[in-house]
Amino acid sequence: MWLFLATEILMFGGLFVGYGLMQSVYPEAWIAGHHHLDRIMGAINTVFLLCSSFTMVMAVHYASTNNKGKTIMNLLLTLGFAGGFLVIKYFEYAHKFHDGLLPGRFFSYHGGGPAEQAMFFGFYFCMTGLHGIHVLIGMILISWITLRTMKGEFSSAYYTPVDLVGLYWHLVDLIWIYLFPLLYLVN
Amino acid sequence: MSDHAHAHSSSARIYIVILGALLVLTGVTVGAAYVNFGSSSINLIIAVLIATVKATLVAMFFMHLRHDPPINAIIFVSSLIFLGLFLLFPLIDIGSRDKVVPYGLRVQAQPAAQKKAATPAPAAGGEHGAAPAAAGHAPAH
Amino acid sequence: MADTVATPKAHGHVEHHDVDYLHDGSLLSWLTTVDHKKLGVMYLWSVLFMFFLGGVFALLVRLELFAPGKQFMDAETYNKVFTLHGAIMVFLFIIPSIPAALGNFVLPIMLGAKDVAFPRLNLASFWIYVVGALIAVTAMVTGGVDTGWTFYTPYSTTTDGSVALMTFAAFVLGFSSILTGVNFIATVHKLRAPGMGWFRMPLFIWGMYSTAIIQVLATPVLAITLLLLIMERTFGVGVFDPKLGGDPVLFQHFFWFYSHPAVYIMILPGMAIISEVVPTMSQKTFFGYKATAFSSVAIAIVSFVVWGHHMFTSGQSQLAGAIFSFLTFLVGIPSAIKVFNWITTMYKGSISLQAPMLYALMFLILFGIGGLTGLFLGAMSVDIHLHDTYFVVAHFHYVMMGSTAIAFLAGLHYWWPKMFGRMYNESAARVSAVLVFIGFNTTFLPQFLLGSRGMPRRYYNYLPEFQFLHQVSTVGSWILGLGFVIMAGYLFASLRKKMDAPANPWHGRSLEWQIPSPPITHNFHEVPVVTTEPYDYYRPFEPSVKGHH
Amino acid sequence: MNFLREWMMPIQASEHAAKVDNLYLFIFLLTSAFFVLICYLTVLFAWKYKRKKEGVLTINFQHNLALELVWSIVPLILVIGIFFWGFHDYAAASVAPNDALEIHVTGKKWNWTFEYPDGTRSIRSLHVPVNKPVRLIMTSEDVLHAFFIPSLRIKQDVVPGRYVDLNFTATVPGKHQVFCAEYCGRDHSGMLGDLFVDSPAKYAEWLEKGDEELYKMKPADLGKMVWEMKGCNSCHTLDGTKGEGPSFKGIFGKTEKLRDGSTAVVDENYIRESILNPQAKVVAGYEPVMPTFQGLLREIEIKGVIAFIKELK
Repeated sequence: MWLFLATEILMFGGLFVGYGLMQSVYPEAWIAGHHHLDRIMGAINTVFLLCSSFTMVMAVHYASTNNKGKTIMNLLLTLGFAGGFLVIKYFEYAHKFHDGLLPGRFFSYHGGGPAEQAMFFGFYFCMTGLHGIHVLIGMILISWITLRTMKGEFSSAYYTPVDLVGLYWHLVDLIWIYLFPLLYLVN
Repeated sequence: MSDHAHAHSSSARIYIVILGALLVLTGVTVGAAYVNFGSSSINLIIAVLIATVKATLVAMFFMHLRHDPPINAIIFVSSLIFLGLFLLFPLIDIGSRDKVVPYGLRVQAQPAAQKKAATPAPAAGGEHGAAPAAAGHAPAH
Repeated sequence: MADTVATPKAHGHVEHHDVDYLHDGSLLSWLTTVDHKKLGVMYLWSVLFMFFLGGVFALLVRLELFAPGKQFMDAETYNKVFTLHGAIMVFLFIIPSIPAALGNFVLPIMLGAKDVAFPRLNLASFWIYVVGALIAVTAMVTGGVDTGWTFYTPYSTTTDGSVALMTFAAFVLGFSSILTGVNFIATVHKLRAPGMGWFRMPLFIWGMYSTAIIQVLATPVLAITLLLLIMERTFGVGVFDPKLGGDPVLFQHFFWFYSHPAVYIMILPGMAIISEVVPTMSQKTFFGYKATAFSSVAIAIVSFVVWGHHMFTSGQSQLAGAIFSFLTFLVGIPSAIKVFNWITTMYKGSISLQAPMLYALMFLILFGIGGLTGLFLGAMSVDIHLHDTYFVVAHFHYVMMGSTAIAFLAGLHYWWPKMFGRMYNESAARVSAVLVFIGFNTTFLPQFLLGSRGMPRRYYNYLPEFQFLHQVSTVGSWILGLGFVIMAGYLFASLRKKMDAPANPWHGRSLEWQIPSPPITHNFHEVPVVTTEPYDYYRPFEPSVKGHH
Repeated sequence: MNFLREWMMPIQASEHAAKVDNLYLFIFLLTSAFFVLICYLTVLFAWKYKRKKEGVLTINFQHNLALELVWSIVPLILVIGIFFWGFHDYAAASVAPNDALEIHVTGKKWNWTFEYPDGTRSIRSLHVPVNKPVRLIMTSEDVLHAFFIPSLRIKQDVVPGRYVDLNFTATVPGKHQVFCAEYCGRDHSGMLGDLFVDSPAKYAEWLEKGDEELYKMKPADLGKMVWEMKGCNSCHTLDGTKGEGPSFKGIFGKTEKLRDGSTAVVDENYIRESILNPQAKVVAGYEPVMPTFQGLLREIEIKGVIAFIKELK
């Protein structure tokens, strides 16, 4: 599992490297670009993901101590936070689409600023989009183990799937921890 | 990998403490973004440092790296090291490239120089008038 | 040596109550099998088919270059053909050849395991490979690709054709490669037989393990690079396109961060096979076991920080170039150590010159040329002259074809009896080996000279002064092709015979030689207990597997 | 050693080329020695220790520290030496002298364009004075190309959107081959050029009036050369097939329909205008993509092209 996580890290890492390098080449565009991002929404999303990570670890904890009810409750909470994250993300995306803050050749924002903002938004959508897909996959996985927990398939003796999904979910959280300051808070 | 032989010694209380710490750190990051520490790079470094602290907390406690066999930590850290190398070398490259400035652009501040039709304008141009990377060092851009 | 080969005596026979894996289950059940051996065999046929396809493209390229100007295809077709040759050979043949085909078959048995750690993942990996291959074929049919296998921007973002589809194929194939790597690492960590400590593993395992590390760590970067390239083509993001402010050199950084380690994904398994074949065929303990094991891992790690030597002329900074050049020279040392270790292993051995060993000896010589010519290309001032000329073409063919593919053939001939339970015709194998050796050198030695005299690569047309060397090279490619035709002939012929391979035709001592040929479905009746070092040819054999001897 | 060098390398047209060759030869001899050693040992052992009897036990020889240290450390020292040698020459060659003659080079599919300090331009032929340091400032208009002069042992990728430079001092007068060494599409192998290293007087004269051979040629032959050398051939065919632009075959005297609906007769003046101001009258069915050749072609060359087209019935 950790090997898989390592591949994930390097995959996102590639994007981070590209982002970082281009940031060093076009600092103005990056600053101008990030002004279009809503810090409050980003911060709320960060809180959501952190909380979901917490409920996830609690779910793993209760799974390991045979507490089926609380495991399910925590898994559902995790799903709830993840859903909230995606809803906010949806509003953010809708706003960007409306303003024409789109990647590359679809960039049609008329508010001025450096041209390389198009590239910034290319990265923005690449990174948050890839992350969003991971959140979605995570939600599917969590729903799946919730169902299996309801069926009573796990016990303190065997809860490996819960644990693995937990690890995956934390990684998704971990990546957002970096995405948030880099995308939203660069100054 | 996942089947820990040991029981989870971290109790629910520790998880709550960690969550609290994470939330506080998030607040600090947002707050720090509003404070000007003198240069954007310092702000960036502070933000990344805080993010790293948070990531470490998540990895150590939520992901149980603290209790796992060391091989997992080795995999995790080595992937980060390779990532670091991957970032470092292109940065060295971009940071130390020759800044070739041709004679046509050296005096670009004077409009007359622009008129010289013979100057081969670097291909970039494009619809956004994006400056080529090298010309980015010329004063006019 | 015919006396050792053609004696299917009693010890090779499969016991009555066991069905060998080849005859276990219907033909249809192969498609959903999780047996590492069946997957290995399916991979083997797939990569051999791809090798055939890539080989045909290679012959077409050489034929077109027989004389300057148009022979039978125009420039655009030529560009597509050499791109397909490169892409197929790299992504569909060489990278999966040794790990996915031979490694899948041999690695678990060598470790004394019933299967790999995640058999279903293994199946998934195979079908992802098939899907990737199908996408690649679709890309060929629907417009083709003319970018070269390196997909350099901004050419690749502006040219017509199915570049996005081909890139996506490489992206998918990358995942297949990652899954194989993850599987091998987990298998080596978890499923070693009792008594098999890290330093009792055959060196083949060490090579596979190092390869897997690179596959897992480098391939995701290729994935993201290709994803960015696809984004660039469809959305015009502009990271690599200077018209939008991007940096085309950055693409090369991204690409080579994967693709240089990928060269070691190709060569390390080759070295791994040679490290297996040489001691067995020489009946000698391996000289410098630990040095070789560690040098595999060292190569794996250092390979990540030398990618910039592909870019001395690319417009990267001189400083970055100097650092990369220095690190590149360092990576040569572990390879040198290995070569001397193989040679010393032969010293005072009892060397059998059957087909696997012939290929191993060819490997030593061809890898010698491939490795040593690397020194020319590592030295910056000389590289500036040689970069992107036929010298480079010759160099990497000596490494990829002359070393990896020849090692693959060594492994194929070495494990063929184990995989299929049949012996091939040894005399035919020797004839073919000699033809391959002569053909290969005739094809590629002149290319060194072409390159140092200034002939650039990927040229459809060329100046008349280069014609003689090009013609020698083309003639060589025919000899090489003839060698492969003969090989295909005797290998297929062997499959039509009845099972005649002994369990241990080469008198090897690693675990795969202690079970019948072909193995039974679960490999071992009982879990073997390893009590000796892998290459203790200086003392009488103590089997680790009970019940077969 | 000279015969080896001449056998393997193009002629040496600069001091830098000689330095590169020295290192090349050094590595060649060194690696040849190692290669002979490897082959000798491989063949010797394979022959001497060939299996004579089945089932014999061999000696147990697994370590020899001295031996292993020798074959680790000796190559290490050698390669570090090679690194410094190569880096030294590379660094020396990449520094531009202050008084260098700056020439702009633009790569575009599939032509090289050169522009000299006085505004003179040439396509596919680069003229430089002998023994004078030259600094090429290069960029590309489309994709990556690479400027490669084998006889000077120099090469540099030409990157769009950026300037890169290349420095040399040519010491051997005459004509030297220029290649494009970075794959750039269909006519990559046709993206050639010539480097003419002239005496200072000849260089000055060339700047003044161009190659003197032009005046001795038959006009139509000159036109054909221009058609080949200046890249007309990449768009205008001679056999009637449609390219980016109309084919020259039988075009003279024809009445062409233009994009704006009007018509024009292809005569001397039309050809002349189409060369100097190609966008003025574009034939229907073609895009206005032809670049102007204003300042690129001398009067005599335009006359040659007209004569050439006239002859193509």
